[in-house]
Amino acid sequence: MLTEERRAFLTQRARQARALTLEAIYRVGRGHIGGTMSIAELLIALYDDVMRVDPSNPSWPERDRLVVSKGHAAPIVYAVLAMKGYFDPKLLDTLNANGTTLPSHCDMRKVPGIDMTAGSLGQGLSAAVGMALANQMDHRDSYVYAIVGDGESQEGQVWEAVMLAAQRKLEHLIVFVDDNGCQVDGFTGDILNMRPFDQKYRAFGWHAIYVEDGHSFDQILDAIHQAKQTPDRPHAIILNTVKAKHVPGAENTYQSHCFSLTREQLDNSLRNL
Amino acid sequence: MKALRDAFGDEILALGRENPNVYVVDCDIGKSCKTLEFARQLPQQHLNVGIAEQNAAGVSAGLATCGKIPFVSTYAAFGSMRMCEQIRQEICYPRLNVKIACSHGGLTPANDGASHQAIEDYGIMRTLPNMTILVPCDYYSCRSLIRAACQWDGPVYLRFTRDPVPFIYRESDQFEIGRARTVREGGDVAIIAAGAVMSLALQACDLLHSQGIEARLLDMHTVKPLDTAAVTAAIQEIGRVVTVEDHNIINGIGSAVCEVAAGLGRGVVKRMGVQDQFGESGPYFDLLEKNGVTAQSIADTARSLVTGEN
Amino acid sequence: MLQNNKVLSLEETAIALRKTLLTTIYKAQSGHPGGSLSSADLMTVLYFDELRLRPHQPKWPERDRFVLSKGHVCPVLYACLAMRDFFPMEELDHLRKFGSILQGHPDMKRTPGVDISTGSLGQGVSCAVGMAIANRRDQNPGRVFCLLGDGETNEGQVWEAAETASKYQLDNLILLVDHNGLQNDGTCQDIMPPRDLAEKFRAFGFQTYQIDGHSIPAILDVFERIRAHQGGQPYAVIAKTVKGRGVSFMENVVAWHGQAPNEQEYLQAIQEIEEGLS
Amino acid sequence: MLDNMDMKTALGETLAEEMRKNSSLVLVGADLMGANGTWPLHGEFPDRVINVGIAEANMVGVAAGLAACGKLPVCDTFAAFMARRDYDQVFISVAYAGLNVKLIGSDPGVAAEMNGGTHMSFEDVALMRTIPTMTVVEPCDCAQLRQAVKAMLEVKGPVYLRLYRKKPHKIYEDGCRFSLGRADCLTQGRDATVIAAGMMVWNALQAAEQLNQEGIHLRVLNMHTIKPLDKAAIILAAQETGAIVTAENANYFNGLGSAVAEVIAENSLSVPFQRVGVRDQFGEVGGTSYLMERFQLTASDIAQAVKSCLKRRQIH
Repeated sequence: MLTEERRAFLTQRARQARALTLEAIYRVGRGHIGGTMSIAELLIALYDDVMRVDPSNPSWPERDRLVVSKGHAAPIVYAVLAMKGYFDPKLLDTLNANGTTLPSHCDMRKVPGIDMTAGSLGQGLSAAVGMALANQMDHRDSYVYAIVGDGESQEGQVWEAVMLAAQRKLEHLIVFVDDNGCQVDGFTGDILNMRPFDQKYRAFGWHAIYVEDGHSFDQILDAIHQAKQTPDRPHAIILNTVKAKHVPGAENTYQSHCFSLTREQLDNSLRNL
Repeated sequence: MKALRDAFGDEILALGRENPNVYVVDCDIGKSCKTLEFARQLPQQHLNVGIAEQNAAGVSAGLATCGKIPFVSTYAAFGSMRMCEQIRQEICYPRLNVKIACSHGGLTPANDGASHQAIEDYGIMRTLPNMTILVPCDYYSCRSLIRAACQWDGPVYLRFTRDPVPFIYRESDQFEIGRARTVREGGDVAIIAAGAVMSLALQACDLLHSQGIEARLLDMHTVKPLDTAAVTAAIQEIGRVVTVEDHNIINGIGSAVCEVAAGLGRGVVKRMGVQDQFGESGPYFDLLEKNGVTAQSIADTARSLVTGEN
Repeated sequence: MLQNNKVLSLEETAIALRKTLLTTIYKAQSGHPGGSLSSADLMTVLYFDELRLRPHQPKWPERDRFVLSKGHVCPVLYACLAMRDFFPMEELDHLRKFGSILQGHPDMKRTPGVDISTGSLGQGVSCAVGMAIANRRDQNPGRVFCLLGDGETNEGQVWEAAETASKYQLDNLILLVDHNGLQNDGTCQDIMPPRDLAEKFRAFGFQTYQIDGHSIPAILDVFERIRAHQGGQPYAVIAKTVKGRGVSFMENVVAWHGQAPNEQEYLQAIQEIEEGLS
Repeated sequence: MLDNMDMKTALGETLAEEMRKNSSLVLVGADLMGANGTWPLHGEFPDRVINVGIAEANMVGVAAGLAACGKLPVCDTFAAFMARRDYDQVFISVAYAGLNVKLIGSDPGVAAEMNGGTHMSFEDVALMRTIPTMTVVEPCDCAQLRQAVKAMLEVKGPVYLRLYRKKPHKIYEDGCRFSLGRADCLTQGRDATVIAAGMMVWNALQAAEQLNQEGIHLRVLNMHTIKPLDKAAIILAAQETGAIVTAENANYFNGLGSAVAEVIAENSLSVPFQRVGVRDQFGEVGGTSYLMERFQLTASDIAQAVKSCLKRRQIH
């Protein structure tokens, strides 16, 4: 259980991550708002409370790694990395700009702290499995975390990776499914329903936890704690989240996947945070 | 100005209304690929398989074996790379009547960066037997070629681009698969281009004209089967050829023209296009410029062939 | 009694089918006997009882379609098609020969009765889904049967296809998993544990059945149950089988996945299959 | 020792030697490791040989992840799957990500023999050649394979190695010199040049012998590295021999022949040129020698192409 003070601190950090992200996207004119806002609490929980990382040494071999397989969520990952001191937050002004080192999808060759390049959906989890295998081989106790979209889970490659992780008993692999219920063309339930995720992951031999409120720090951290107590299996934590969380008028709409924020919407959102 | 993906949205709707066997198979990006209206008006002829492109190709092959004419609609990066195996195996090899209709070809998904830019798509397709490749350059030729693709019995890869491009033709112009179109006549140098860079090639022709150089500009909208007669004529009558494309200079129109020229044992070809490097996020014309593709550079290259300077 | 006669007759057919496919592979000196034998009983019931087909009109639009997603076991399919008179038995002598209508993997452009070309694993299931969707949309009563391997379920595309089948409620689609427990490089358990395949397909929205894939009565029964069932779900039948079934030295031996028998092995195999009759 | 060896055995032995020296070297396969000679290494290196099952896309993704953690992964499957099934994964997870992953595709072109059209890869070289930063290598025999594998492991960045896995015609001696990106001149003729790779090198040498008897002296270039291409050797050959024929066990669109055509046309070399290769067709079942005839890849086809180039040179 978090202390009141800690919870308030984390909440404040998530607020800051959202603000930095929305401002950066507003500056470019357009961007992936829905799927960045849905994972703000998760990223803060990971970077502020869970992951073993050293921002001054991003390639530290003993670090915990994060693969954001839904690579289009890059803006908020960059925001959190900047908040952690991986690079100057001023750099966020250059998101998607000409010659930028912060491209729209996660790029490990350009951004300190990004552990895997992603962008074509479904490929990141395979890479995360590869990382966890490497750690297992080298007897490192580091964890590998991955964030996979609910729509993204329609890619067969995700299930190819899921099978392999179970076979290899990758107990230090924790995958978060950002189950925000929306994809580009509609609600996931209408396009291709993948729910219930926990049942699927269990059928494929994983330890699966369903988190009722994917924006609650207590619930997220408790699930990660539970995962770490459970040996011999990889872990899937299904986060019931809200697409475009805290952006007034856009919450829980699939149209929020990628859109242009007006000045008014930005101000409203920032106030709302 | 009008975007080629809008031409797809408009023409596929018209085709679908005329022929109930015309299907659209979406992969969760119908909005960007302009198939929403088709889905709304013709739900019985529409499928959305979600983010599962490999599956979309296989599903379409299955549909085609049942007499449907499915148009798989996705981005060029996924429609070529992600589905590569499935297109070859399930569509080209059995020569099934499936159309791969891709928006966002070349560097045009400029902001999305390298993972979404398709700089090798029709190069891949050109290597696959039985494949026909169409790369239209404006709204009207695009609509005409989509219609021709629908009537063509066999696999077709169509490459559209994202942003509005200038009109080059009139609504009444008709286009034939495999027949290049002469956009400008001239005898000093030949420029062979296709797709969204056509407007740059046209500007280059104007620049050259002001310097007293007349360029023949060919619209090579069908990359495969290549109009070898038109290319051969350009080499034999002129002998100096510049190819311009929004594609890797390897395996695209430039390579195809080189094959013909080398086979003839004469002529000189300069390939302009993506310089065998990955894309990045940035404005479209800046990305082209980074690869040395501007109206000015096309004109300069053409002039250097004419004057023999390098 | 009638049912008993049917079972007996199908069991005889299964023996003939095994002999035919082994002879075909023996003569070609190339092919995949293991998986052909493991699926022989399923194929017998399909081709000699369940599928609605017109051998002299292979493209009859209302036929039940069959997709051999595990395309490498085509000898068993070719043998069925020949025995059902889709083409002359003599064609079997040309398996994998140049210019033959019988290619190393099923080729719909060459072989009458082959509904789709396959050979790259995982892709056939998607094709079957496409066919089932088309039939549903056309109100065509033809059903689509698809045979896939247990190892083949490693391919993510299988699960992509399963998601789609479930979304479109394809109760005209029946997947048959030849669960023989072996794949090319070893046992499935070692290479990629299949776990409980029925549970997996249930999790992907299928109505599932688990049967003994070598029991003709069980196979007949499961098809009858599927025909009687109405649930708006696609079906997956997990058929527990033995790779190389019917030939002692081939049973459960990985090496017989893709290897042709020599003369002595062939003669012994035929003898054993015939003895299985008594 | 190497004289009677399958190339897959030579591959397995070479990789085993390297694995003993380099603990970061790992093998990742997709249920075809037996076919490619890598599965036996599982005995000695149980933790460093990973078989992901029939999931090629996943195999490449897994390898990318391994490489991101400092491993040196070598993936293997059939060329058909390596190029086509994994293309998006090779492009994005490996090449664009700048990861040091090695890819081995076996049974190139007609070598797929009995597996027929679905497994016959005439497009792998073309596909790999279009990926920026990719190196494409096709060795022709066991001795050259051993050197090529070592060179592949030494060079940084993605490499695609096209592997004939059966017993090849012997051309090189064990311990032969091998330099990535530098063509080998096997015969020194001055009348015309044949540029070949992989299995076609032997056919080119046979053609050279045939033509020799007719007084035509061929230069045979073994273009074992198809990308980056040895442009200097091509330009020199054009200048010194005045006619060029390419020979590849692949679609004549976009492969070695096209790469050489690009050099000829762009440098205005104006020499008679012809491509011997598969003429934009799918494969089919058959034995290697049969298929070589079927797709016009034999020594005689090469000799014929050389003669028609020489005839054109006389006319011009």
